[in-house]
Amino acid sequence: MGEVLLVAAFALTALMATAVVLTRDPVRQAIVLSGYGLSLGVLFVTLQAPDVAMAQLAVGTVMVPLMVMLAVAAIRRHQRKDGP
Amino acid sequence: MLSPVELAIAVPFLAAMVLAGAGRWLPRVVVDAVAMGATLAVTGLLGAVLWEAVRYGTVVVWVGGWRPHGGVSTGIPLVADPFATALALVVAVLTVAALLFSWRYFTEVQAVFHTLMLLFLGAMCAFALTGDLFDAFVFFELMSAVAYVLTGYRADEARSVHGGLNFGVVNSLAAYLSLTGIALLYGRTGELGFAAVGEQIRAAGGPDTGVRVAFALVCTGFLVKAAAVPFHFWLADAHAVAPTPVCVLFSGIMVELGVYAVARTYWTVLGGAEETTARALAVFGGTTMLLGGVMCLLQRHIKRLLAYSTVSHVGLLVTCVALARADALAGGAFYLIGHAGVKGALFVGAGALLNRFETVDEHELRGRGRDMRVTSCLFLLGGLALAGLPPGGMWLGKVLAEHAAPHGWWWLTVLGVLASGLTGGAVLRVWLRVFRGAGRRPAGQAGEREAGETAAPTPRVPWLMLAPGLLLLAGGLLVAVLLSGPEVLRGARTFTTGYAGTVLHGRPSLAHAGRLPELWTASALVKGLAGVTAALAVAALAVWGRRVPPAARARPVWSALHTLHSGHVGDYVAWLLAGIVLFTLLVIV
Amino acid sequence: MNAVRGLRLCLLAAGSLGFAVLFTLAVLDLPPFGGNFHPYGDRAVRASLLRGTPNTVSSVNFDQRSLDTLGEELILVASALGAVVLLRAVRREEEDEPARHHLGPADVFDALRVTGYPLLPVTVLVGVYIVAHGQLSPGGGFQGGVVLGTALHLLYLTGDYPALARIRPVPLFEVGETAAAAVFVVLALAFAGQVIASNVAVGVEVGCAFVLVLAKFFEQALLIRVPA
Amino acid sequence: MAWAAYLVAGWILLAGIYGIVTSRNLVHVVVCLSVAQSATYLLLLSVGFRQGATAPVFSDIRPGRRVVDPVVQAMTLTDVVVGATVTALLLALAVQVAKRRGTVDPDALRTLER
Repeated sequence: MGEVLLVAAFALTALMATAVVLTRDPVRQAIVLSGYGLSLGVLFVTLQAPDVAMAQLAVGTVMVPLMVMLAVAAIRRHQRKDGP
Repeated sequence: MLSPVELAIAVPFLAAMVLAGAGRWLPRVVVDAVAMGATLAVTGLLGAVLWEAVRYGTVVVWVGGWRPHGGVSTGIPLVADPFATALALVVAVLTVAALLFSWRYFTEVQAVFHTLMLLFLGAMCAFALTGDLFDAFVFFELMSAVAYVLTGYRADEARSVHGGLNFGVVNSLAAYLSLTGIALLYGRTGELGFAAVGEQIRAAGGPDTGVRVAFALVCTGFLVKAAAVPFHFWLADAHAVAPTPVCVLFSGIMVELGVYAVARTYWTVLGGAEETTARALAVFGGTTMLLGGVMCLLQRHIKRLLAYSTVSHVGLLVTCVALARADALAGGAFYLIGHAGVKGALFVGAGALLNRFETVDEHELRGRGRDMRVTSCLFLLGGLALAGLPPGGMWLGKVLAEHAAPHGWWWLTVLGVLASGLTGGAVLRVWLRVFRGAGRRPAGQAGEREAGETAAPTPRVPWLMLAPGLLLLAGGLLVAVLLSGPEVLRGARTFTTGYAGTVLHGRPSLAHAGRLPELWTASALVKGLAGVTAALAVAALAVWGRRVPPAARARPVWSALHTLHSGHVGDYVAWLLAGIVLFTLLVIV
Repeated sequence: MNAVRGLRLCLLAAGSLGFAVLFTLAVLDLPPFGGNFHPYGDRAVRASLLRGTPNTVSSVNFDQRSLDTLGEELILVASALGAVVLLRAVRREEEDEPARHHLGPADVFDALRVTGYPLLPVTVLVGVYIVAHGQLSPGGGFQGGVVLGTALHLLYLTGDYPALARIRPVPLFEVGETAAAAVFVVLALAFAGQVIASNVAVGVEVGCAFVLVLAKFFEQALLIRVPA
Repeated sequence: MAWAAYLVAGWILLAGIYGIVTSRNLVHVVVCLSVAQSATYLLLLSVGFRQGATAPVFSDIRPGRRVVDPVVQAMTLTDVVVGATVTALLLALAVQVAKRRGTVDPDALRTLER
């Protein structure tokens, strides 16, 4: 049972990481990144690392994607004002 | 009670926190004074530690008192052997110079600049002194993070933020690759201390392929910091745009700390006498010497030119490590200190130009520095010192390295003269053009204007800015006379032998002093003069001999080299990956 | 240009292939996944239990390897400072008044707005709990600090940017962040093993630092502009 | 099969690098860098894993139980923080590049040489 969970979690993580890289639009990428953060959190729990999983969930699913969104918003706001 | 070693790390960090928290309410003079006071305190502390380490042997401090029992510990050691401490001391002295340069003039955002400089100081000291692989990664990252911010400090300049971003992406990726290597070593040995990992590997019968790959990965992270070709692309982008006092630290010591870390890992983890690793380091070091020199000569942006010259000189340091002998390392130490002084002085000179004329484009500045006698002096003497003028530290270092080289390393002498000629010649060319107004006005488009770093353009001789430059130059030129050769050699021997015994088992570490080869011989002086002559010839050809056929015929090569340094972060990362594979292959096959 | 791109992709392909092979070689020399060889880990567990810290990860972070955590916290301070320097309004730029941005995310559902306000105290409580129990159970200063730092920004989800700007006086957070970091410098070097105090210091520092960083990003995204 | 976990880390690292090299957007570059970094979390935690052991927290299990390696977890925790902060810094730099140069496409950025 534990074995199956581990394999599934690893596979999901590898898949999500690839998806993040292949998503070229930054806004969508931020959303996929959030999902990737979640899958890492799940993997860390199955690897018996609850401390790291909590940190990863807080940082990887909320903080970093939020910063990415804000950065994209700042860039778009600027480009709207000045033209390309 | 904290030991002086721990205090040397705590003081800059605490002072930095005071400035970061209270900086917006403190008057500028207090901010300057606090930063300078903390840096001087660190200098004093490290001086005392160095004295102790040289006199009585390596000082080992286990943070939090987690001393080893039976040769194992769960804590982190700070290992103040003569070399590590001396490097930390160089950091502190250069920081004093940088703070002196920025005293009063430098435009400031709250007290952020001073805070960052103190964090940078503490991070580099901790990185030099730590005896733990993962801790080295953490402080490597701290120093990198601070360095990215300092590079992009003038956030209103496009070049600054672009250079900072390239620097950040390449160096962070390198750090993560280092960490990958550290994780692999941890998996193999179950340990994280340099000493403990090394002992485990020796106990298992020496390094095998897996250990070598892990070692190569750890080292490539450090080699990126050291800007070895082909990991060097970020360096010029960052150095050309970072504020002047920051460049003094970047070029003078941060980059060299990368080489130090490679050497530290090499001796503690692999034992330091590996034929394949020596070959890999020699290939990378030699290429770096040559390409850095060529790129240096191709620049007209003075800070960028100085940056490429740093690349070239670091190449020689990498080669010193490749030689894997105590006397070569002693040569490397002389070379490093001499280079830190001279390059620091040259960046100070470039800063004086930038803040007066708001450009450091060699062609724009032609003849405009005629009335700047002191700055002119910095450039002339600096150029000669880079070329290896006796009795400078760079002369002595190169002589010692060549002396230590075995048969079959003839290329080192050739490359040594070439690198001296190219880097020294480029600086002398700048001196001729800018301060003597020599040669024709070169064709080509106008250089880009840059904002100065000061609130108003500085006077002709801003003494407070130039004084640190003069002191650094004097230090760099006189280091061979000021430092005791046998003690440096003893430091090198301590570095290469008995590390694990000292750290884990408390064995005494004092190595025999031994003797350096005779320095003031005719052949050593001739070697120095050969470099200087080459530099003078290169400079003269560059200024007056623009129609020399070989140079004209090679123009496609030069423009290809320019294109290669594209400023494209994807290119840099692709080269990084390829370089890692090449280095690792050389190490394991 | 295309030649450059081609060269880049060739380098990438060769590098990736080489790296894959070398990495596999290194990995095959590792002990198999899930094995029993963890000498350092076993020592750390023993040391942690001797010191009476049930959460051994906390013990490693704040006691045995406190120097690592010190470096980590200072990186956080550096990045907050970096946000201040790099994201400041420079030259021609100027800042709007926060009041002009009453609505945050373009259209906030009423339901979201209603849940946002009560969620704030709950989240703060959760954050404080995670910090306070770090030496016993999973969690600690860092995890709780991030929760606290994010909690404030729930107000933005409710669409009330002026409210967010009001309860976010930047100098206060700067002082809190640096004071906590200074305390942690002393704790990590001189009093390693004070796990509870370390957790609190780190919690305050992390919370303040992330608030500062996010505040700067919000300013860039909402307020700073180049006047026409 | 026992080594597959480690190889997943290698895959993620290479995927991140691939993303950086082929990227046409600096924000995308920074995110891909953070993906490359997450490979180190995986590698560290996999190296410290122990089959059939529990989390290294002894508040509800009795001492003597087999637990996974806490040192790698502490390292990963540090690594997560480092990653988040570096990402924040690089995003800030990317925003400023976009504002000063008017583009986020690395291909469209001028060289810094000269």
